[in-house]
Amino acid sequence: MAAQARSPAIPRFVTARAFRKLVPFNVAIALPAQLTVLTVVLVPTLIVVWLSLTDWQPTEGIPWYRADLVWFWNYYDLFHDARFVAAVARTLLVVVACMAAEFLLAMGLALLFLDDWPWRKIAVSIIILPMMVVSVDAANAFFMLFNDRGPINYLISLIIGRPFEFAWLSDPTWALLPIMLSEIWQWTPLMFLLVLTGLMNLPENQIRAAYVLGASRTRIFLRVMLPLLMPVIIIALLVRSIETFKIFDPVYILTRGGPGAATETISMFMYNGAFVYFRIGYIAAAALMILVVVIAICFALSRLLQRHHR
Amino acid sequence: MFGADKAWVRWLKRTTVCIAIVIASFPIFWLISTSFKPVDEWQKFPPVWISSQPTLQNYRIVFAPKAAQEFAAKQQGAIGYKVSGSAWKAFGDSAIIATAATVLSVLFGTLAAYSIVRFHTGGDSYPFQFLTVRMFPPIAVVVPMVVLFSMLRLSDTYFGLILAYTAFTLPFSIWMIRSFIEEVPEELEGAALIYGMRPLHAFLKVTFPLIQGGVLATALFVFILNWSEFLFALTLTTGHVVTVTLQVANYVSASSGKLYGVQAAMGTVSTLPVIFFGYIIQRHLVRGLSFGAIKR
Amino acid sequence: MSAVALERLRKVFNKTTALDDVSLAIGTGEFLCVVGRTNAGKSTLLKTIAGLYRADGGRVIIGGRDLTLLPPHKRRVSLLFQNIALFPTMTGYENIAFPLRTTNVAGDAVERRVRSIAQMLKVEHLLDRLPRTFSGGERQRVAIGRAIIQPGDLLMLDEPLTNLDASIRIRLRIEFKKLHREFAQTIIYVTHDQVEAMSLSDRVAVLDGGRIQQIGSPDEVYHRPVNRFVAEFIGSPPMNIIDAELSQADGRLALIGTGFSLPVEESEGQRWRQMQLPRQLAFGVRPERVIVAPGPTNDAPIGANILWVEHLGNRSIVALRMGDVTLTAVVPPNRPLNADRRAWVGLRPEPQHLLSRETGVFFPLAA
Amino acid sequence: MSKLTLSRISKRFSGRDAVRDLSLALDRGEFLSLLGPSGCGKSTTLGMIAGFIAPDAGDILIDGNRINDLSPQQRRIGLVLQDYAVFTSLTVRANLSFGLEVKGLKRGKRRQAVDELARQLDLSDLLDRRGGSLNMSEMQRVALARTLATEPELLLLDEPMSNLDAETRARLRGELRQLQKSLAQTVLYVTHDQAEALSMSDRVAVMRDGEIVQLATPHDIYHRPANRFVAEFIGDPPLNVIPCDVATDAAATAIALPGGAVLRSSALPIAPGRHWLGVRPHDVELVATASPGAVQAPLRFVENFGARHVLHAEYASDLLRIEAVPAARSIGEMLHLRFTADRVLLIDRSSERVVPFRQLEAAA
Repeated sequence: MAAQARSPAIPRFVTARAFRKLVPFNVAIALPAQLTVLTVVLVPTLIVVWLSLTDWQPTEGIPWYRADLVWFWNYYDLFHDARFVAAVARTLLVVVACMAAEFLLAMGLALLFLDDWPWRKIAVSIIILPMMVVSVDAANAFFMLFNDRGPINYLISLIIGRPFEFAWLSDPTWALLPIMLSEIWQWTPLMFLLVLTGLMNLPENQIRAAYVLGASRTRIFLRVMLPLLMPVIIIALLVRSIETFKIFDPVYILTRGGPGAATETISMFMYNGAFVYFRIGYIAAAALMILVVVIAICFALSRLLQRHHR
Repeated sequence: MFGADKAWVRWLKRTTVCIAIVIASFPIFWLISTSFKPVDEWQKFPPVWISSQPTLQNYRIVFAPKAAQEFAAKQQGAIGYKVSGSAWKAFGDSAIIATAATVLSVLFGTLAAYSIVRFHTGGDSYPFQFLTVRMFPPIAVVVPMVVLFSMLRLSDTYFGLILAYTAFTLPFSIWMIRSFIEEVPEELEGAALIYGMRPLHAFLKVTFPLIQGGVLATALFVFILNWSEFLFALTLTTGHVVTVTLQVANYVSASSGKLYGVQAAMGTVSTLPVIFFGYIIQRHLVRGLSFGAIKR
Repeated sequence: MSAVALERLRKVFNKTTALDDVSLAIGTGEFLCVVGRTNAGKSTLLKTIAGLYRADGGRVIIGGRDLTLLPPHKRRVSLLFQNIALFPTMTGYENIAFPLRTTNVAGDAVERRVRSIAQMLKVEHLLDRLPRTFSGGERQRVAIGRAIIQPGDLLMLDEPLTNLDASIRIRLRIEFKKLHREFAQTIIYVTHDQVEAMSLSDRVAVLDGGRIQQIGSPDEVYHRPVNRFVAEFIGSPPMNIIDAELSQADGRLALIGTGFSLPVEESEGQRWRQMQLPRQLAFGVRPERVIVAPGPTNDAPIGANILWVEHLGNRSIVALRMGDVTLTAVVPPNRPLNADRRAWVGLRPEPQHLLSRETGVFFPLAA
Repeated sequence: MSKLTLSRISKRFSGRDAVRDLSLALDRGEFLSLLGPSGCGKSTTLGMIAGFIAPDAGDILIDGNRINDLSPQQRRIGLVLQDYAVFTSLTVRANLSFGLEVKGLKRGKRRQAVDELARQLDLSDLLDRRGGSLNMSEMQRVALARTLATEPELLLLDEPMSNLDAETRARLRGELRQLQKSLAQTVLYVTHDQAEALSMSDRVAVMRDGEIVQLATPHDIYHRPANRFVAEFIGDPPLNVIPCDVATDAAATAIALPGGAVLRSSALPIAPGRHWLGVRPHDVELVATASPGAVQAPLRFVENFGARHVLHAEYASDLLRIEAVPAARSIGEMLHLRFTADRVLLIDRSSERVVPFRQLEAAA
């Protein structure tokens, strides 16, 4: 099953010559990659399909392939599980909020870097620092920043002029904020870099032409630069929103979905369901639903990218 | 592009950039600063920005089991602490897994990318199939993978994680290397073919030397992803194999996050190699993270 | 037997046909130029012959061997790419010697052959250097060396002289001709420059839309184009193509259009009648054959307005409006012709330059 | 008063003179070409007029008003760049109305103006297409129309033909010239293509190393070049330059050519010794057989233009270009050539100046 065993090192009963005849050269060299992906993605996906129709729990002591079928009751339950629905809604909220914040910050920042000034390169290097940090460490840093006796509370108390000790991470209303801020902090730099690259690659002469035709900066930005930048913006937003949709690391480190289920995102919900409550069948159904939605989105995205790639 | 700014506009711009720089670097500063604080400064209020008595004790706890035991004995009760093992083990495991997965991912990725670019294998939409893999939420795959791995006795092994990491970084390898290969005119290989070379030989002899910088960048990029990975490490291991990210999380969870200085020390050392590699390939980050769609 | 035979060669990319039933035969030692616009399918043709593209139909036969299904490294052909494609990581020497690496030529024999080729092409000083330090012409010459060091059954050159100075171009053309004579090598030479094609080759094949429009000697292609595309593509400025009606009043043939009437000479009448021409047709006149005079003369009886005149020093190009036809003429320099003035024009339609309006095909002359 | 006046403008880039002390005056409605090889300073000059580059010294005047300190927008100058800079993400209509929008013209008026201009430049069918979907010659027309819509005082064209193929280029030359005349638009046209400059301009300014070396009508540039550079730069196929020996006395000058031919004229103001003789390819006369005064040259290559041939023959250890009517000739055959004194240029070897044409006349 391992990828290496399937790669061009040929099973004994097939001679090299026969293999070459069977599989054209170009297919043969794509095989290792293909088989790895199949092993790690396709086979589990098939297992998920099976599991989602069962109520299997590893604690029951029967092997998963002999689990009892419950057909589509898992899906029924999911739709009626307020915790799941809330997790989905919360995840979408996180995606929308983070995308809006990241995009606006990134665009605003990138526009400051259009013309050349001393230290520009160094400034860019510092600003993109967060995206290089290991996500778990970034979350760890935010964990410390948002501690009830941490620097954030101290800064707030300086601003409002009285002591401020608020336990951000254990407050059901506010605990999501540090998670989102951590995500925004870490990934705005990427958006910034993408938008900046897009801006730098804009055909300078079109902007120059608009300038000579007498257009103001605002008009040039809205009428000429923004439309030209659209493909880059769309790619950046799509790539980022798909990544944000999967958000797990900061949630796990900062709150583990708590307090209660107040910060549970889809990934966290599924982790808790599978690895805390061991409801594998149930979570498999959720996984399959998410997969279907993601694949649908991917399909749309790939068509878009395909067009851009030409 | 637009001619000169007015003085106050320029001033405003510079100030904004400075604020952005401060915000971008502050959490990292805090992480590093805390890692050098003695225990009593961890939670002082108002916070200690830079310790006046910096100590290496936190790092000692992270790396030397003996120092950790002493510390645990002293702090028992005040701060619950029960992480065993040293960071050396985590670094070793992460190095083995990340390196092996990187080598496989880049090797398989190079071959597949070559096949896709030069032979148009699988048609226009074939590379997108790999992209889809990256779009999958790993948590959705992890559940059955745990089941599958336990059946195949792959859970909590190096090989299991290597396999998972290879598969989930292949999209990056393929797409990045593909964009590098596409920048080499096909006529170069064509010439080698016409003058008598076999295809793979021609690729290795003619095209590869021209893209090896790009392949190296891809490798570093993939290594960073592997090193930083958390979810697979968390779910596919049960204690025998420990990656650095897992070790960080262990410190956080072991003490309900109260072990600030130690957490910070572990965080600092685990993130430094990644930042270092990240700056080496800074030019290629955009290409990588946008799957080759946006180039410099 | 011909050295190279292509039989109904087809190549399709994503539903667009790049080569559409290309058939042609090239004799041993022949120098054939393939000329056409960008995207006419010229490079695709060469790459398909070389085996870099797999043909979607038809056969490639070189030296009597059917190569259609063989991979490129077994075809024994050379191709000089348009973008030169020298191996950037190899020195001039390694580049030139490259085709010998895969054969079993002994080491010192390789050395000798590279040296002699380098001497012939005057690139000895480049042997130890990397291609990025070469000038355009030097790159070209090294690539030529690589293409000819291992004589194959066919040498193909894809726009080898674009982007070079005019003076280097002439020098290299002279060298190509010399090479061709000395080695008696069969050559297919692709270019978009019709003058280059007409100057270099024994025969010219005009390619457009993946189809061969005409193959013939330079004179044939210029003087007897088979269709409108060839007529307009070969020759600069292009041939004027004018719609007219063939009338037969009191036994005399004439071409009539708005604003002009061109009688066919009595002596020619018989030939015209034998061609069985339709009433509605078009005729072509080369700009050089248009007579332009400042006043009406016997040779130039038709009134026209001058739209603009381009004085190029050695000749002038005049654009004229005659009735509802715009006409280009090339006249000797320093004629007193100016824009917005009146001029008189003379045209002599010739029987080989009559074509169908609908199909754009020239009518064959009667035997 | 001139439409545009450049008065002794200079620009240095990193210690090198890009433009040096350049003066030029354009009349209203004139079409003037700045012609020169790349790096001669013509684009810098254009940039200074457009306002992208600030001159180090000198004045730029439009209608007599100094515009040095105005921004590009305020100069009322139209600019069409080499890559046309058509807004690729906007429709052709939006492209054409862009300048009018900026001016604050009402929607209805804008529409009317755009339609009118589109009709004039044959763009009516393209109005709803996106800029990015156009081919190069369509883009050129859109760029031109977009600029003309703003009714600029002066139109600057920067190599607008260099992205087009030869055929289209030749066709558009006349059309552009006709449009310019019908609008009486003042045009400064920057190009490195001598045929473009000769065929379209009222006057041509030939530039080299940041200076104008000759400013004259196309006819004079071709027939009375000021120096060797202009003589060689103008004309296609280019001028032949042959070394020659000049002997002169009070009454007459004799020019001895390689291969034995001698040209004579009345006395010329040139020092005796080694000089250059410039001969246009169509001024070389082919004679049938060896005759007195003719030189011999073996034929090396024939360029076949269909209606004419350009012969390349080896002469004075270089290739000599000869324009001739088509005839059957074979490579290697010996050509007999004659030069005539009233159809050659004598170039002073030390100063590279062309000895004034009128004085070089046939004698005996």
